[in-house]
Amino acid sequence: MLLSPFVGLLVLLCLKNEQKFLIRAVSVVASGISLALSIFTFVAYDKGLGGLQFVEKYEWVQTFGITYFVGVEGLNAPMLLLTGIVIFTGCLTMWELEDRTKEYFIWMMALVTGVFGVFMSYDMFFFFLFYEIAVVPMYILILVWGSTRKEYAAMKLTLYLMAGSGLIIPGILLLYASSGLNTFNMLLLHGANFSPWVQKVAFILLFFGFGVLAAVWPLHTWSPVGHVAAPTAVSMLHAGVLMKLGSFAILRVGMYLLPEGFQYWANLMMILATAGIVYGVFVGLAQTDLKYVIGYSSVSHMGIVCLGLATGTIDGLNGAVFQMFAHGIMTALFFSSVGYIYDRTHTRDIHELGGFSKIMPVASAFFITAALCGAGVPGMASFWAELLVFVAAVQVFPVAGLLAIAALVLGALFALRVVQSTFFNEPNPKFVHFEDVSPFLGIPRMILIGTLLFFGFFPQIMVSMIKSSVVPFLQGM
Amino acid sequence: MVFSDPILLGCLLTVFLPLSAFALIMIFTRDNPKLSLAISLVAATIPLIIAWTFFFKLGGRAPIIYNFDWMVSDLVKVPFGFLLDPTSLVMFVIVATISWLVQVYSIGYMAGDPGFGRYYADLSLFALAMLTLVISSGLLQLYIAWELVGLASYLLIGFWYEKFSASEAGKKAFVVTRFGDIGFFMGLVFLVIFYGSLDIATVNSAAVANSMPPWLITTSGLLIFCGVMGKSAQFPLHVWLPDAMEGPTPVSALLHSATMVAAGVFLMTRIFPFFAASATTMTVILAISTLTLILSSTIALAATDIKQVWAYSTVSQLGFMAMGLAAAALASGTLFAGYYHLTTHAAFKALLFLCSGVFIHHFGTNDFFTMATQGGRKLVIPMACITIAALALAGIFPFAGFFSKELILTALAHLDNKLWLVLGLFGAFLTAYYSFRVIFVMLFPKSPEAYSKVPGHIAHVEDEAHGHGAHGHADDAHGHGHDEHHGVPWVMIFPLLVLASFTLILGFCQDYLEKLLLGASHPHAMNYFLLVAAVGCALSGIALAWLDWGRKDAKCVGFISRFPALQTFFIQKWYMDHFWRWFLNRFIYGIFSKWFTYNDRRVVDGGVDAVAFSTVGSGRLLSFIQTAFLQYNLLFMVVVLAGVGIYLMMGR
Amino acid sequence: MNAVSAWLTPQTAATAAFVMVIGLTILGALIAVGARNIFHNVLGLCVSLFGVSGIFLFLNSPFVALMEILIYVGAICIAICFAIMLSEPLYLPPPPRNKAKVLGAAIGSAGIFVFLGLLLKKTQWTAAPERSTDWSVTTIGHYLLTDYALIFELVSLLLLVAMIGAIVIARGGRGNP
Amino acid sequence: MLLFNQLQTYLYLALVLFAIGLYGVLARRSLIAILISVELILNAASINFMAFNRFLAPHPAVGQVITLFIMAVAAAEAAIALSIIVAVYRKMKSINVEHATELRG
Amino acid sequence: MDIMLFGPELFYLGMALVFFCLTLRRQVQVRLDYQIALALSAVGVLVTGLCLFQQGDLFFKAYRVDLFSQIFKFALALGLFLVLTISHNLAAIEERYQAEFYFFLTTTTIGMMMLVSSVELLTIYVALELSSYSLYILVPLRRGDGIDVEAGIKYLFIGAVSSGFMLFGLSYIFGATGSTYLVDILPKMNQLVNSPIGIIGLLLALAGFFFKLSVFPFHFWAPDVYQGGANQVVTFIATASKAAAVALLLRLAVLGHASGYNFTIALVILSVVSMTLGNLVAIVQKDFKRMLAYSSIAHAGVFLMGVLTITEAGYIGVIYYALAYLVMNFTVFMVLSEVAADGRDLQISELAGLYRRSPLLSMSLILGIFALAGVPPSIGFTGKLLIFTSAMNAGYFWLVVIGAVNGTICLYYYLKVLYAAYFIDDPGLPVITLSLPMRLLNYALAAIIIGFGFCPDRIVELAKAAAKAVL
Repeated sequence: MLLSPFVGLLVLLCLKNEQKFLIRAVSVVASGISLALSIFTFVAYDKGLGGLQFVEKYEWVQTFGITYFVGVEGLNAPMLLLTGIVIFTGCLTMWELEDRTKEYFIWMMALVTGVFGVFMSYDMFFFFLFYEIAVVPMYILILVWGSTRKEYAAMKLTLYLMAGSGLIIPGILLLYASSGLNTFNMLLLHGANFSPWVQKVAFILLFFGFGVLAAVWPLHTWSPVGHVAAPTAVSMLHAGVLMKLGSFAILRVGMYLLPEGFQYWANLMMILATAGIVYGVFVGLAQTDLKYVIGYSSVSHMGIVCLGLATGTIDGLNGAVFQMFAHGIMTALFFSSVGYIYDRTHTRDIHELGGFSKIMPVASAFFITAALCGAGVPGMASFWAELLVFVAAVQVFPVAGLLAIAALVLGALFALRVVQSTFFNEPNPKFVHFEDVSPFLGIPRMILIGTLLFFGFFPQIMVSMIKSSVVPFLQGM
Repeated sequence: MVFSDPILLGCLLTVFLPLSAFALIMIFTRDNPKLSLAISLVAATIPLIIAWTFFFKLGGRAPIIYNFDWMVSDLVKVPFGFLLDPTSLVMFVIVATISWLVQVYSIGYMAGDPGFGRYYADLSLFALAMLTLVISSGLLQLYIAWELVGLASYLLIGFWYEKFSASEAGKKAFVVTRFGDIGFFMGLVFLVIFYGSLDIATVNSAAVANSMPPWLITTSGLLIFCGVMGKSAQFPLHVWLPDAMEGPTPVSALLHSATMVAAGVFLMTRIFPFFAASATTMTVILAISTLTLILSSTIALAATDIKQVWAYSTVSQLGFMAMGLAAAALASGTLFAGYYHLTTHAAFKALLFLCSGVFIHHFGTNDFFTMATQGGRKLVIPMACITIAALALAGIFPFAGFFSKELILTALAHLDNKLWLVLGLFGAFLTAYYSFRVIFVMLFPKSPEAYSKVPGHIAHVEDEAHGHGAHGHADDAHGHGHDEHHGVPWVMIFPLLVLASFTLILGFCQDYLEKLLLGASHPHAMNYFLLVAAVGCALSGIALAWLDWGRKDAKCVGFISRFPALQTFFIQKWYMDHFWRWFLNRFIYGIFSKWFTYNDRRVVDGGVDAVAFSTVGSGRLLSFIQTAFLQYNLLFMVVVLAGVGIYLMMGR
Repeated sequence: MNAVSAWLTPQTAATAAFVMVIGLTILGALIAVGARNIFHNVLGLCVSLFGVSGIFLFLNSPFVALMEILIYVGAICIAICFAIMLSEPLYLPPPPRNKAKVLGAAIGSAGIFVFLGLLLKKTQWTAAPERSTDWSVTTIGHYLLTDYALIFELVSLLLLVAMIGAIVIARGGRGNP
Repeated sequence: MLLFNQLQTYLYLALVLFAIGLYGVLARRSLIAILISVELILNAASINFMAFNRFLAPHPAVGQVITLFIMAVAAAEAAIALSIIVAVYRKMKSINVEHATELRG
Repeated sequence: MDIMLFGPELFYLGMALVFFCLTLRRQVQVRLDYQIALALSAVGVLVTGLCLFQQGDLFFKAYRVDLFSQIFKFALALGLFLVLTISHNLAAIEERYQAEFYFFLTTTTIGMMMLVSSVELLTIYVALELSSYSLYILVPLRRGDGIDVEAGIKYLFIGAVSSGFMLFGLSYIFGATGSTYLVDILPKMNQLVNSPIGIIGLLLALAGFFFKLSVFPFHFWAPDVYQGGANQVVTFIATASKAAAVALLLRLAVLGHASGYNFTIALVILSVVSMTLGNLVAIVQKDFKRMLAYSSIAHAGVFLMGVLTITEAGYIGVIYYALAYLVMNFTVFMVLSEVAADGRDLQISELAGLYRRSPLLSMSLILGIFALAGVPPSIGFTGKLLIFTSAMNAGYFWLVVIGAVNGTICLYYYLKVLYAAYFIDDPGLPVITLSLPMRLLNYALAAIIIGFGFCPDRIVELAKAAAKAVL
């Protein structure tokens, strides 16, 4: 799975700039293969058996105890599926791209390789390596193909995330050094007895380091700016998948290796998460740029993920991972719809837009679906995730949980406000002539909606998958 | 397995047929009205048949429960299932029937609308959600359906989304009900955490009281009642319902009078024993619902929009039902009174709306004064039906409303504090007054000038424009129905007749229903004083309406105009909308949102930028170390070296 | 006389000579860095170098002292003189002193002085346990061709490089006015 | 103990020479004067070597050899420095170090 | 004496001889000189490669040939070869001096090769001076209006003062231990734990290498020389010469192992200040080479971080990173000198439109820059991580934190370069065409940067063996 985008990248490198169709086709095929593989792993994963499956392991640098160690378990299988779906739809979404196509897809593929790598790695070295690979191409993707203050945004995003890395490196190395095992293998490190000091320090470093990418409040400000500037598919990937890297990493590295540190800082996590949930909603209410609105909704939703993680209960973790998945798909849908509209109208100001349900009913249906999902309407995957998180949160942190639930009202207001002014009311005559989404471009969005609804109706498929790993995970803590 | 069990199959069909209809229409046949209609009707008819079949076949039998795992996490276990007991069966029938009738009615009402397909898709979505709600076996499933109902309501209210008021009303409805739902949700979360199950059957059992402390039961009960407040439009969350009349009238009939808003009351009956376990809860409910009753009745007597009148009437009647249930609970009575009123109300209120819909459709206005002056009474069947329904609403024998109201008043009478009863009677009086205000105006129209003094009524000429603006779509599509006077299509008349007959029949099904619901019919000790009082109130209300509006030389201003302050207060709807608007603008947008945004830009993001700038700035500052003068550089080097060296020497 | 002779022991004479040599060295150095005329600086350097070679004499190394005079005074100072004549005209009045710079330089060098002085003060020197007493020039030559043969070669290469470099750099401007 | 028989004397002397040289490097404007000061610094190091050679080292020849090499290196350094100084003068018409201020920041 | 032991040095001596002869000719034959130089240096790489696994002592144990020295010699040979590959267009150097240019490059390489093998203080000093003097001469060789000689004079004097300090330090070491041989000094140093003379002498002695590596506060020459020197010369200074300095730091730092805390605390200070200062000041630079100079100051801090651990892991990291730094820094300089084909100084903004003018160069630039910034999967990332790991292992938690934070700061100015290359475009700028060998070189560099970044195992094993040789 890791290979297919990488091979795609290599093939793309060999193609000429002019062969645009071929370039697109190759990237779509490559991402399609990774999607197929991720679906395969998701389906073929033996939940009953649990644990790590599809393991690949090679000694890499023995002197430093680095192994190439990838595998799939219940926690990352949903993430892989998410990545597969989002990258595939992202590639399809950007089919229309004309400007520097080849480079674009090359960077995309690099990014995706990194993302898959992070989700699958069980070696901290590779985990971090892939993490960086996933983050850095963002700079160029935003800079070259972005819009709206892209220089500022690209720089801010990259530096912010790299500052996060600046915390992660000491964190990871502290674990490595203080374990005394001379290994980066997380499964082995899990058995190490870290002193309380190491637990606390390393956890907070990792939490904030990865928290930047997960847009944990108050480290979130790069995310709206970045989303606004990024081109459609990049926003999709970024909000949809990359932000999950952060929360996944908190789970996988932080909580898994440092249970005591987690216990110590759980309250902080909870406070920040709740702050993010409430805060994101309120700030989102005041935004007029569609992508900003989505950006802040992401902040809010990632707060839910973080809250779920902070609970440290089975329900909470199930919910958090499920929410990562659901939010990923949902945000991808959001951005792909907005991207479509923006590509046509070149504005994202909700006051200027209007009546789009009339002009492009299909495109707006996509957006509205996403908005409803964001508001936590049942029948969509995110409802279940939020349910789980909230139950766990009220159980563990009653006040924060109730506050978070209360924020849902505003979440609805938030979503509907945008929907109303963008898609309802009288159409702006400037935009009446635009065409609706063509069936071909509709495919990726349909896939996303289909996924949301599928897991909305059959949440058990996802939950049992996640649970198969969460239970041993928590026992390990 | 599914096919071997007809009951389960029926349930599944009930749920999945509308679902597939919704999906099919949305994805494929949105642009094809005929096909969409066919799909939707099929998906509505089969549940109808199933509902009636179940009603008669399973009516007296023990509850049938099906449960399947839907999602099993750790603490949270959500089953997907069906619970067929009398409570759900009655509602099942009501929903299926009215839903079907409205779908039929809409064939005429919505004909030619460009969003016809979408309309039926949304109706199917509603049917799916509402039917699932009714027959669900667990509270969480119920909650999910509850939310979906809200979603359908949102879509249908904002059906004419080009219109700002419509989309605004949809948003308002969704957000306000969501406000209540959050409470509901929190209540459920409490139940999950402290009780561990959301199965309706177990929640209703005595086990709850044993495993949860009383304060918790009260808290969760009140929280769950928040949901009821939102959905059933109880004070102070009632504000969305009148606005929801922006939707097409059949939608108002179906969702916002008969079924969806009744879902709140249905929820109360559904877990009546749970609610009843806490007297505090019930007292609060009683107070709120009484307030709602009075409030909405008074607003209704100042309204000029026919749908607004019925909307406020709905609010008040819902309050009445809640009163009935609360009173019954406090006086250890049964849920029957409230539930019975729900049933009858569904019939006559749907009838009222559908009749009004005919008028609206025909005259292109919502203002009943205008309808009257333009000859509304010439539409005989609708006029007759609306009168029947109004009589039922006012609680006049032998119409359905009489019996059910009587029961509720009886329940109120059982309470120690007779204030509730007095208020209930006052409500009945007001109800009779405002409903017959409409009827008398329609039946005995005066000249347009006579109505010019009515506050809120807009003079004829502007009215035309207003009407067109308001319902441009229905009208334009219709080729100006009232110019040609080609009569009312049968698809619209037929549902009226069916409902009218229900209105007539239901009153006499009391015993049957009671037996069905409670297992036994209790002989009612007729409280003759109460009977007289109730009928007297109703009649005096009608009489007052006659004096004010009906008789030849009526002043047509209403008695309330004697108290201008009160009248303004009522016209302004007790300033509740203002309050909410103020709250939203002032607190949510004005304080929190604005302040948080400012904070985000300046403090959080500004801080980050400041760090970046100071980094660059310090770079600029440090670059002055690198002067062009060789010797300064050397000096710096030497001094640093000396400094480090001396430090090391000292440290030793 | 006796007192004088008692006072004028060889040690005293040597000490006096040593003090003179030190004075010469330091005085020369001061002239070398302090005088404002560049030729005076060179002369100061020469004086200082003579002093240093005297010190080398005190350190039992007449050979090195001789080489010091030969190489430094004979070669380097002459080269510097040539360079002076090739570069700045001497008749230009020297620019006024920059007080801040002088002060800074003084502080810097004083800092180093303090630092290393502290170091010297704190250090206990220990002589090697077995010390050879072979001071002959032959041994030096022997070392040059055995233990330090590589450096010997390196230095020759270094001088070659310096020569060619000097030619290349110094010649550079002339063809390119 | 006689003054000239003490290691410390020589070491301090070398240090003084070193400091004077350093002062010259830091204070003088003329590039040639700076070169002269550098020569002083090298001489200071030579004195150090010779002193250690005289008082401490196991093989007294080693220090002398080192000093000889330092002289050679100093000569090479002087040659290169002087040639560059001449080049500086050619290009900039000045050997004042304060005039070489093109490169900064 | 086995000729193979001294093979590389002899070969380069021969090469210097060839160019010495070439300088004597009357007529100028630029192409021929270049071809000879390239061919000879290629052979030199081969020779050095062949001698990679030689081991032995020469010149009365003043000269040690082991894996450590041979790896660095190989790096130096490679550096020379690489610099010569981009010397095909020596626009910055007058044609009649090009033979001298090759000559001095060769001699400085010899000096560095001797440097990395020397295990005797005086040899180290003289070899260092040999390599430095050649560079002092190379810097003002540039055709220019004065900044070249200005850079040269600054380089020279800062170098002279540094070597003065170094010599002073060496004298103290000599005095304290009575020997100039590292093997003899090491045990004596261990006895000097309680006396400051050992570590002060050592620190002063390291000044020469701090100067070469441009560690704070000996860094002042770097920006000026980078800017003032010819691109090719600066490339050599920035690549090969750093590797040699690192090698010697590694060799000498071992001496400080015994003196423990005080020695390392000094290095920690220098490392932190170097990193921070270099990165901060680099942010505000506009001249590309000047920016790279500050980046080299910052990198010096990173090298120090590995050196000061004085552990095997740290040494492995530093050796790996030194090799990596050579390649990645060269990559960036190659792009620079190809873009500035007329030998001028390149402003960062002048990289505009590089993605269009030459996609290949822009790819190399990205890889080089990312590697310098420590972004995976590049050798720079792996190297940095190895160094950080070792520092953390040695207990320098805060040092690693500061290093990691610096990793973020440095990204800012590296990204500015990419910004210029990828985002700004000036349609007036012509397309850059590369010759086939240059294209191959680009691909090879890319392959090395990515390949060894992703699969560092071989190099790490080699570095491990080498580190064992010094420790």
